[in-house]
Formats: sequence, structure tokens, C-alpha cells
Amino acid sequence: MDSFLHTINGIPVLGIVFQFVEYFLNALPFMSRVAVELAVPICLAALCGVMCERSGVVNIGLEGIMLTAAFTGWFAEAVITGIMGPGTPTPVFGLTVPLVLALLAAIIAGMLLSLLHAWLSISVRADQIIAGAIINIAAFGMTGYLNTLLATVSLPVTSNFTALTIPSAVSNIPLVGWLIDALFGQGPIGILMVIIVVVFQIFLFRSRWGLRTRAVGEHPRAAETVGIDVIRTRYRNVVLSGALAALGGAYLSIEATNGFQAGMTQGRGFIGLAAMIVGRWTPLGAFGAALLFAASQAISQTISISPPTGELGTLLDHVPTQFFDALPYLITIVVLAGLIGRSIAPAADGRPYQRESAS
Amino acid sequence: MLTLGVPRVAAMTLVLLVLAACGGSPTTTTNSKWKIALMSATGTLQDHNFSQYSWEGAKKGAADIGAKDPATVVPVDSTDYAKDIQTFVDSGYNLIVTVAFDESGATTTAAKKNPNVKFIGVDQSPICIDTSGNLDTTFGCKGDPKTLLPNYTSLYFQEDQPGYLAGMVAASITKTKHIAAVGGINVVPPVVRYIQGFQLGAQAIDPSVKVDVAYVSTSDFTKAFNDPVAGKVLGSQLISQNHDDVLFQVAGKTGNGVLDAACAANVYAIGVDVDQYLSYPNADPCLVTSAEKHLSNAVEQAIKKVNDGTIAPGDTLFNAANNGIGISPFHGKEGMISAALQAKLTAALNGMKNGSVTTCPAKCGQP
Amino acid sequence: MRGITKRYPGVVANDHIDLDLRQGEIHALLGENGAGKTTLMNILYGLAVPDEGEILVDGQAVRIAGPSDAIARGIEMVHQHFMLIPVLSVAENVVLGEETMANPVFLDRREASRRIRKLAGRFGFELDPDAKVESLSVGQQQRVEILKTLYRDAQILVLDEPTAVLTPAETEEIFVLLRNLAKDGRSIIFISHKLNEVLEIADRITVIRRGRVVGERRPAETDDKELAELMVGRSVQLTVDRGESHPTEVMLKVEDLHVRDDRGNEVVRGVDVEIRRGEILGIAGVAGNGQDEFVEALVGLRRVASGRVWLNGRNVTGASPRQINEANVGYVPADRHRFGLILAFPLTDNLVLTSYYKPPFAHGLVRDGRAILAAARQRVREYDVRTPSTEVAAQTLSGGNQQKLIVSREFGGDTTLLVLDQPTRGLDVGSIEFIHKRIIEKRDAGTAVLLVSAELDEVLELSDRIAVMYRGKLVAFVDGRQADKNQVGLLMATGGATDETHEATGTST
Amino acid sequence: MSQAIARLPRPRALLRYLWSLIAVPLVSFFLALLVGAIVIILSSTLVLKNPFDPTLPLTAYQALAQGAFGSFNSVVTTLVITTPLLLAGLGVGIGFRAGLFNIGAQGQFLMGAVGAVAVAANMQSSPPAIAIPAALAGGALAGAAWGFVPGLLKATSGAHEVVTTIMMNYIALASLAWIVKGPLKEMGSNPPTTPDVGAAALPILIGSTGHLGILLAFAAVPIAWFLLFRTTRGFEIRAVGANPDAARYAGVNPRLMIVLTMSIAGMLAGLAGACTILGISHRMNTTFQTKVGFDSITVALLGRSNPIGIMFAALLFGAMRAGAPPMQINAGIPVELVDFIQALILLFLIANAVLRRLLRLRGVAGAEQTGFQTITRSYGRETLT
Repeated sequence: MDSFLHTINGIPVLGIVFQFVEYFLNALPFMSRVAVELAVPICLAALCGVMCERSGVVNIGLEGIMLTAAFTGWFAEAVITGIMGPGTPTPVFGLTVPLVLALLAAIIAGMLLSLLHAWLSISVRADQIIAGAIINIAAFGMTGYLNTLLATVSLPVTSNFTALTIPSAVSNIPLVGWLIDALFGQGPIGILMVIIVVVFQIFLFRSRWGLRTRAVGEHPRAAETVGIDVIRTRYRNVVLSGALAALGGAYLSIEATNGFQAGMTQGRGFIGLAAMIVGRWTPLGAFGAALLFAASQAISQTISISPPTGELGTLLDHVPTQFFDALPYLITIVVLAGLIGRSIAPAADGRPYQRESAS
Repeated sequence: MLTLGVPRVAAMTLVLLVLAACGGSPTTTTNSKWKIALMSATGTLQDHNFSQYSWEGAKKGAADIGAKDPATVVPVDSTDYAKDIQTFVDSGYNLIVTVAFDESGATTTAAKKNPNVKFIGVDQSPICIDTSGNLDTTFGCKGDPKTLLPNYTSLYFQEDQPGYLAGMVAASITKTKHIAAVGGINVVPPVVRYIQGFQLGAQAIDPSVKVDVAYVSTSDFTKAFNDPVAGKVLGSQLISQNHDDVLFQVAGKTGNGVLDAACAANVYAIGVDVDQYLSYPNADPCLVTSAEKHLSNAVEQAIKKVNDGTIAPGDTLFNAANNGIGISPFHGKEGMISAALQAKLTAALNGMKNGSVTTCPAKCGQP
Repeated sequence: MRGITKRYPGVVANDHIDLDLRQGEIHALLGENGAGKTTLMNILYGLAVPDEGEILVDGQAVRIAGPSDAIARGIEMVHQHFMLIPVLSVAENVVLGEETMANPVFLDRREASRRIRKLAGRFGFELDPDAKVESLSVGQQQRVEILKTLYRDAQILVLDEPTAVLTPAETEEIFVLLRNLAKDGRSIIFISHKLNEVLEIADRITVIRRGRVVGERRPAETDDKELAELMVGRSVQLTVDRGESHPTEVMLKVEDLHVRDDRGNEVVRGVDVEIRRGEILGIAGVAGNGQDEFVEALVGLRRVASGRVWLNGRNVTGASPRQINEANVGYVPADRHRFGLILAFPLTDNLVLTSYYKPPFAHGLVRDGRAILAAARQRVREYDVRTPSTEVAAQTLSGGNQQKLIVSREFGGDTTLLVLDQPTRGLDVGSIEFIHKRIIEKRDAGTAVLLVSAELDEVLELSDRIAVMYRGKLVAFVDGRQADKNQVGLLMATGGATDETHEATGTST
Repeated sequence: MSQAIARLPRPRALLRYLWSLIAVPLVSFFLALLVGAIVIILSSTLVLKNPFDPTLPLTAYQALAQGAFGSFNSVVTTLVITTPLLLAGLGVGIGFRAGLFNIGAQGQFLMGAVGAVAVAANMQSSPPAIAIPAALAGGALAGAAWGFVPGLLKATSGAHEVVTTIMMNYIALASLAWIVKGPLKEMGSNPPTTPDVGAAALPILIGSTGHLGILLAFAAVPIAWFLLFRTTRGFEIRAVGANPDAARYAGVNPRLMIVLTMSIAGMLAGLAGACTILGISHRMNTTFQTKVGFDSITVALLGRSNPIGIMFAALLFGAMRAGAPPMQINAGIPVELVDFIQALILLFLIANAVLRRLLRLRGVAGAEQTGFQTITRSYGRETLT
């Protein structure tokens, strides 16, 4: 470390630190916005995972569910627009009839895939990891297949959800303004995500549904002996969770951008899986993990688009640019290995429940 | 169950496929001696962009010479190139178009191996071969493709020229004196050339304009060219933090996200490669123009030339001189283009034709 | 219950069983493990579906498809294996399924805690509703289980082996509680294989064997001898003849041993003990007083916080399980599914689990399948483990046979020390007899035996010396032959008066 | 399973027994093709508005089959594609056996390739006999290192391998880009490209593309099988996977096994990468990417983490990947269809319980139970105590 610092014209470490803090604070308002935008799909995927696995069903099919929802949302909007015209977008969120219907379609698609996963994992009692893998492969294949076919078809122009513009009066509030702007200067799905995180957290630990979900995920037999229908609880959770991942997928194709690309999830489903684990299977934790990841991505992006000046700048010039690409992933590992350590899944996670088993 | 199931299912699949294989290959009828095939860049054909437009060109060309619609294949990753080209050759295709700078190696090798198959490569220059006509992996490039690989033509474009024009437009319409070019990744020479031209063009109009250059990734190709969301987010931050009010995208489908960002923030965007007003209508509200290389035209012409035997082997440059590049019409935004700017654009274009305008620095195509 | 019949592949668990329960009575269901008691109760509780027969409540036939139906009929069950969720709080466990709601969506935790405190108070015991169940002792968990049923105001109460893990004192308390409930007009089915308890608590006793009802008695008109014969189907001697022991030199010496549990609490707090060749030291104690951790520390499965362990004069403190094993120590774990066996693996692999790596079972890195198979066949024969073949997965075996599997592995060879943690838990009388005989044999062959068991009777029957473990200490040592059950029970419950603990020296006299 | 074999029945019953064995896979496969066919027809009529053409699927499947087996060359192609899938699949499979869900084959593959090139680039002058083994070793080591890290992290801090391996995949991408643009860049290359592997290039043994790696991959199958089922190490690995506590009691050190297994897995994936670069690409620029990493997970699952099963699964995948481009070229069916069909086969196979009910066959209990416990524990269960 010492020698390394000397090589860069003997800059005092402290100076660098101060410069970084200053740079960081200046960029914070913009970075935070970026971070949240990047976090939304990851977090929604992670929430889907939490809801499944809290009830004892492992779900690695997040990527597939998102991809399918992304495709369905975009395609449905195009088709509906073709049938009934684009319609005029509302001033806030830029809602149009096709757009809303498309979101609905995406959610339904996601829930149907989850239903398949539920059936395989709960009724068929198949290997839940294989079931998830099937969903991923099938989704990748199907959406890619259709997308390539559609290359030859000309589809009507589509619109997407627009972000809420926070009045500068609010966003300029000292200290918290930037935070409000980051969290709520989003499209409907983005804002919904923030709400879901809070609601889900409260429900999981304060509501009857939450208590029963946790019970089923920890010790299904015990739950059954007090008259809880394990199978039904798990079905409900898994199918419902599909809607969450679907929101994440829809965010990609009809909110953040305006169109579908084969494989546009770019592994966000798997990152979501990681976020769920780093967040220790709790909604807030998952949100935090997703945010941490997205934030470190935002930092590397910020450094690349408006690099710091002064000694800090020269210091960073010595760092290969690829390092900043890898930064978010490194940070995640460090956080998990260093701070969080072992995160333990719900006890019955991944264990198919067999009702009539002589004890 | 599965433990045994899988070997059995696999085994049976193999058997059945073998049986099926005994059938004759599907027959194709065509009144031209050319069987045309196209290998797109990895990922997908429907990029609203590069691959898709080369393909359009190939289709037009095929129609022109009365050949069957070109067959297409989308390689899964870079290890597929050689295999897929071989598949084309094996199934009797004799005019093969490969579309991506990194397919040059495979194409060169294939061209050397199959002298009586015609190859058209897009963006694959310089063709780098040794004196015996084999792919030169040491980049000495001693061999002369024209004589050594008469069946291989590489169409390449002077992207810095359309980039230059785009830069001029951007620098003229910016109010904040901040404009940005977003590249997919900095190891693709055409991408870099676009951006280098863009910078020079902007400076030519107004040296005080600040040109931000950002690359979506420096390592991950799929993210660089196939992740619109990444492009959107990057674009948004350029607008919000650096006050850039004209975004020039050079990042394929990721770049479409950049266009979305511009539209969402009511600033201007400039498309790339093709007239994105047509290829990506979603961005029409904010798209001023596109820095074009006339891909489909180039491919179409090349195919026609192959047909009437007038094709020139080796590296074929498309630039202002042969009208191979340009910027697309403004589609209703003509109002933004002052007569003065229009004049400058024309002048620059002429300057490029007669070489009086330099549009790229010395290390052209290298970051 | 009329003509209840239940078949599982291979066995008829219940064969046309009739059972009637009157209001306010305590009806004991007596039978060996595997006689079909639990199955019958699972059917009553809707956890299993009968192939034949019907259930009548207050005269009319009812269909009980699931626990919810049973609960709706006021039937509640306390399971042999606790149906508690460790990571949830007492309150959450109790209200689960019958939640006290503040509104249609959210729980009312304060109300729940209030009710629980009230109930517990009414039946004279204390429980912190907000404590996590995993932090409770087994005895307390038992209370939580009963609290669950009371909370649901059960009319018909089924208790499956409720006293298995309790001290005589705690057992008494439970009995009092049960009698009160009966006076309340509630009906209780009391499942057990402990004759004396049954005779003490029951108004009526139904004995079942191999899934059939073989007799019904009133406590007044029968005795344990007869019940035992009914239960087992032949005359059994209730106590093993342990013979004389001839202790020789010290084999195991433990000095001031301290051990922590998984949550970092020190649960073994300074144990000093010596065991000599040829003697059986029994450790009596209520489950959860540190026995398991103590034993795990001895065999190297758990880190020793402080103190020393000498094996045959060698310091083996903090030795690895393999090193301990190489010193010819046999270990029968309390939880055979966790440490004892790899359920998914065939018998062959399980039988060489601790010796797979050395000749004749492996030469260098390569395993010798033939040698393993031969050894497995031989052991299976010797300990007559009932199995279709030595290739089937261990999980296809019955509990008794699984335990025999472990015993055959750990008792084989010239073991210097045997560490037995609950060696007969959940086994049928036949297997218990079998294993007890083997233990005595090993002792007479000069092995030092450490026996830990929650079944006080077992400790009393087998041990030459008995140590009572209380809150992580060995609070007293008594001679196995003169030991008086109530005195030991008292020590287990209270740890005894201080002067006794002073006397308690680890060395045998 | 063994019970079923133990009591082998009389001739007529024997036929029924055999049928009960082949029925499910057979039906799964045909159902998959059937659904695939329906998708083809529907999509071409509904999406492309083509006239209804019932023979289209046949054309497609025929093209697929030909691409995989139609000619000697296509068979070789199939083998070439199978090679990396098989090697990486074995790696992932061994991981499953130890209860580890290694999603990192992707990164291990890439680093393997990098390692191979790095060695090869510095051995241009030495004879192939030395250069090839050296380069392969380089790849294997690099891959092993990339597997070792997540293993170590799990063993020491308990960091979940699912997270760390995913992250390592992306870190591998960045490292690759940096190495190709920096240390390993061939002078004057633009885009940045590594030197040719030269002397270390794997010799072509069959056809025009059948390189040495094929032998390597298929040789690895019996080795992996032997390691898992005939050696004490393998026993320890499987024990840790099936019941870490019992393994500890048996004297096995789970932490050690986790590190060892992850390293072996990484090594195999690394070899896959090495074979690809040394046998096919011969040089690397930053576009060097692959789908092998994720396909290999499916292969391992399909092969039930049993080397023999993995071999057939890899062959199946290889055949389909080889046949896909011809299918798109000659029948105009996008290559992605094969992914869909693979998913369907997998789907019908794990839904076999249902199929059996439909086909009125008695399932074989036990075998399945243990099958999935080992895999799913790898995700949910905690492997350390």
C-alpha cells in the first residue's frame, strides 16, 4: 500500500480521502437517482425470491420470469396499440390504456410462470432448482425465438411510463431533498417498488399471512398440525411472488426503456437472487443489498462520465477502467464475506412437503 | 428415476436424430446461381440497427439479382463464427455476408479455404493476411488481399465522417454547450472512430462546447450493445449531472436506451449507423438526425457487383467520396437547422470528398 | 373410533382398531414403539387418512380430512416430536393458526401475550411469551405445546409420550395439570409405553400390539407385569441383570470441562469426571442441561472452551473426531439422523462411515467395494438388522434397525470407550433389550461406558455409577445399585442442596 | 433402483419392467418435440401470417437432425460443441454432489481460456508436446483459482457460493478485458487481440475441426465417475453433500472438502475454456464470451450430477446446438427454439411422476428422493456447522 501511494507522486492519503468525500457529496444527488433506477429491477426480483423462499420454495427462475414479463409487456402494448390506437398519455406517469393493459399482461404472464414453478415444486415435488432452471431456459428460448421472428414484422410505435418530476421546491430541501427525488422521482413501477418493500416488510413480520408464511417455510409439519394448509400457503406465495418479478421485468421494457431486446435482463434476475441472500431473506435486507449493488455501479458510472479532478483524478487514472466495471461485484463479495457472513435460509427452503408421512 | 432417465432420453434422441438425418436435405428453387447467406453479429438479428440493416441490404440485393431470400443465422457466441460459416458452405451457399468487425478472422480463414465461395464482410477491414494469404495473427499484414483473397471483399466505412457531421449538428443545437457521445465499448474501432469524428466536428463549430465521452462498459460486450436499460441510466445521468442536451449514441441496442433517456428528458438525440427515425420510431420525438453509414445500400450494391462480376476484392472503403456515409434527413426538425449550419454541413461534406477536412486524429479508431 | 385400519407399504399399522373415549376421562393408550399408537392418533388428528373405519364425535360420524377439521371438533394433539418452530417466539408458536387479530390483517401481539400469561398462570407455570422457542429447555417447550392446546380450549386432548423428556417432578406437575383438565370435563388420550405412569394417571388403559387392540384394563384390576406381557406379547424381564462390574484403570478423565452451545452460551460449566474400564457411568439429567454438548465435546464434534480431557492417559483435548475415533472410541449420537447416519447412502457406506478410509476398506485413495460389502453383510447378520439388502438407502429402514446399524458400527472391534447418548430413544422393547444386553457385554469385555439418557429408568437399570447433570455441572454421584429413583429425580430437578454438590467428587470409590 | 433390479421379474413382467424404464424418457422427448412443433406452426401462422403449413416442423427437425448427424462433419461439429459442455458440466455436477451450487462455471471457463492463452503466448517457440500440456495446465489452474476463491470464502466466512460465484463471473469478464487490452495485447492489433496460441494449438484429430479436446472431455467422464464413486475423496465429497454433520463425525473436514470441490469444479470449467481457445478460437479478443457456463448447469442437472448422465446430457445439448444453425438456415426457424425444446425435455422428465400416472406405471421411489435432496440442499441447507 505504502509503495503504491509513493508511486503516485507522494500524495498525502488524507488529502485524497477528503477530495473523494467532496467529489462523492457533489455527485450524490445524481448518483442516488441512478442507484435507485438500477436497483428497481434487482430489488423486485429479490422480493420475489424472498416471498417464495420464506414459504419454503427455492426459486432461481427469477431471470426467466423477468424476461418473460419484459417481453409480454412490450409485445402486449404493441398489439393492443395496434388494435385500439396509442391513446393520449396522462400528464403524470404517461399512462395510456394499452400501457396499463400491457403491465397487467406482464404481471399475468409472470404469475402463470410462477404457477408452473409452484406446480412443479409443490405438487409434483420435483427438484426446485431444476424447476427454476427450466423456467429460465424456456423463457430465454421462447422470448428470443419470438423476438427473432418479430424482426420481420413491423409493430406500431409504443410509449412507456414516464418518471414523476419532483418539484424543485421539494428536491432542493437540504439533506433530504435529494433522497426524496431519488426514491420518488421514478415511474409508477419504481415508486411501487419502494412502497412494496415497506409494506412487504411489515406484513411479513406483523400480519397473519406473514406469520403463517414464515411458519410454513420453517417447519411445515408444525404449521400443518395447527391447521394451516401448507400446500395452499405455498401456492399462494409462489404465484403471488411471480407478480413482483414480473414488475421487475416490465420495468425494463415499458418503464426504464421502451422496447424489448433478447436477453435484456442481463442477469439481473441472478443478481436479485444474490441480493435476496445478502439481505438474509428479508424485504428490507434485499432492498438494501440491491441498493448497495446499484450504488456501487452508480459510483463507477459517475467516475467514468465526470471523472474527478486534482490528485484524486490522477490517482484514479492509475486504475484500469475495467476495475470500475468489476467494482460492484467486488463490493458485494466483500460485504457478504466481511460483514454479513453466513446467511441461513428458511429451514424448509427447497424441501418439498409431503402431507401424509408417518411421523 | 432421472438418474437413468437422462442417459436413456439422450441416447434415444441421438438415435432418432440420426434416423431423421437420413432424409434428403430440403430442396430450394432459385433462378440465380447465387445462394446468399448472412451471419449476423452475436445476439440477435433484430437490433433495429447494424445486423438488421445489413440484412435488409442483402435481401434487396438478392431480389435485384433474382436470388432466393438470404438465409440467416445468429451466432450464439464468438466461438460459433467458423462453425456457422462452415455450415453455410456445407449447405451449398456460395455468397456469404458476415456482419461484425470481430468476424473478420473467421471470414478470412474461410475465404482462404473456399476460393470459389464469395465472401462479403461488413466492418472487417483491414483484412490482415500474411504473404501466403493466411490470416496473419501477428498483425504484420504483409499480404495483399486483392490478389491473395480475390473472393473476399470487406466493406468498411469511415465512421468518423458521419460522426463529424453529427458533431457539427450537435454543437450547433446545444443550448448548454454540453454534448455527449455514448459508446458501447472502447475496443471496437468503428465505435471509436464515430466518436473521434464527433468530437472534431463539434470543435469545428464551437471550440467552447464541452463534449463528454462515455462508454457503457469497458469489458462486457452484451452490456455494451444489448442492455438498453444501462444506456438509459447512463444517458439520464449525463443529462442531469453534466447538463448535456444532445446525446449521440454509438452503442447499438444499449444506445437505443440512450435515445429513450434523451426523449424522457426532452433533450435531443442523434442516432447511429442507420436512419434511426425509421429504425427506432420510439425516439422520433427527440431524434434530430442519425450519423449514417449506408449499410444496406453498400451490401446491396456489393451483392449486385458480385453478380455481374465487377466486385473489387480486398478492402472497399465507403466514405463521403462515394456517398457511402452521411447524416439522415431531419424528418420535420429542419427548423432547428439554420441555413448557416446547413451551409457548413455541405461545405464539410465537400471538404471530406476532396480531403481538405480531416475528421479523425492520428490514432484513428484507437481510444 | 370404529374399525380403524391403516396400511403402509409392507405393514398394517392399524388393524380394525376400536377405541372409545368418555368425557372427562384420562384414557391411556399403551403399546410399544411401532405398535401403531402414533398412527392411530395421526388418523384421529387428520394427519393420516384411514383406509377403513370411521370416527364418531358425540355419536355422529365425522370426516377428519386435516388437522383443521380435528381442531374444529375440539381435538388437539401434543406430538412426541415437538411441533414448535424454533425461530419464532412462544407467543407466535401458540397463536399460530388461531391468531389473535388486531384487525383482519395484522396480529395483536399484546393481546396474545396477555392471554398466554393468563393461561400459564391459571395452570401454575411461568413462560415469557416473547422468548424464542429455540432458547427454551425441553421441559419448557413441552409446556408451550400443552399451552397451545389449552389456548385452543381443546375438549379432546391427545398427548403422545408427553413425559419422555421430563423429570419425575415435572411429570408429576403435568399429571396434576392433566387431572385438572379432566375435572374440567375435558377428555384426554395419554399415549405411553411407561407402565408405571400409565397405571398412575389413567382411568382406563387400552393396550395395542402390532396394530391390534389386545386388551382393555382398569388400573385397579391389573399390574405392570400383565400390561407388559400384553404389550410385548410374551413375558419380559423388566430390568436387565446387569451383573457385577469390575472397574480397572481409568480410561477417561475429564478436568473442569467448559463447553458452549451453538448460540455461544456456556452450557457445560466445569465438569470433572473419571470413567474406568469395565464400568458404566450413567448420566441422569433433564434433557437440555448440557449433556449433548458435553458428549459432543468428548468425541471432538464440539470445540472445548476450557478444561482438559484425558483418554487412557493421553491428552485428547480438542482432538478431531477422527483422532478420537482412531483411539477406539465408539459413539452413539442422540440424533441418529444428524450425526449417526447418511440417510441417502446405502447401508454399506453407513457401516464403514468411520473407517472407510483405512484398510481393508480402502487402499490408498481407492475404496475396496468387495471388502466393504463383506463387512457390511457380516455386521448386518450379527446384529440382525432387518433389511432387503445391504444396498438400500439407510432411510428405508425402521428407527430400530437404523439404531442397530449404528450400534453394530460403533460396538465393533475392541473399543476402549463407549459414549452412548440416548442409545434407545424411540425404540421398541425388543431392540431396547437387545442393545442393553450388548452394552453390558461391552462393559464386561473391559470397555469404559458413558451412558447419557433422558429415560431415568434406563440409567438406573444399567449404570454402575450415576452422575446427575444439572445446569452444566455434575451435581452428584450415586451408586447405581443403591440409587433411589425419587432422590435422583429430585437432584435432576433441583440440582440438590449445596452440601451434596460439595461431596460430589468425580472419582469413583 | 437397486430393489427394482434385485427382484428381476419373469419374462412377460420383464417386458413391462423394461417398458416402465424407457417409457418416460421416450414420452418426454416426443412430447417436447410435439409442443415444439405446435409452437413452430402457431408462431409461423400467427406471428408471420404465413399460410398454415403442417410439414414445417418436420422440415425444421430434419434440418436440426442433419446439422447434428447428417454428415461426418456435422457429427464432428456435435462432438466439438459437446466438449466444453461436458467438461464444465462435470465440474458443476461434482459441485452438486458436495452440496455446492456453483453458478460460476461461466467465469471459470473464461479464466481458463485466459490462462491457456497466457501460457501459450509465452511458449510460441517450444514444441507442441510441451506447449499443449503447459497451456492446458495453465487453463486448468486459472479455472481452479477462480473456483477456489468462492470455496475459500464459504469455508471461512460462510459467504453463500451462489452469490460469490455469480459475482466472480462478472469479475472474470472485467479481468479478461483488462488482460487482453493490457498484458496480453498483440502489438498493433486493433481491436485488441491476444497473440495466436501457435504451438499450443490443439491438433485436429478427426474431420476439419475435431480437436484433441474431445478426447480429453470424454476421458474426463470415467475419471470423474471413478473419483466420485470409487475413491475415498469422492466418498468424502458426497458425504459432505448428503449430510455435513455426519461427514464431520466420520472425520471429514467439510471446509476442506468445500474448497477442494470448488477448485476441482473450477479446474474442469477452466479446462473447457482452455480447450475452446486452444482448439477453436486460437486467439482472444474482448468479444470472447460464451453460453457454456449456464448451459453446463442445465447439463449437470439433466445428468443428475452423475458423470455418465452428464455425458449423455452434454451430447444431447451438443447435438441440438450443432443442429440449430442449419435449422435456422434451411427452415428459417430461430436457433432459440432448441433452448425451448431443451427446457421442455427437462420439464417432462422431472414431471415424470405425473407422466407415470398417465402411463399407469409404478414409479421407483427412493432413488428420486435422494436425488433431489442432494441438489436442493446445496441451495437452502447450511453446509457448515
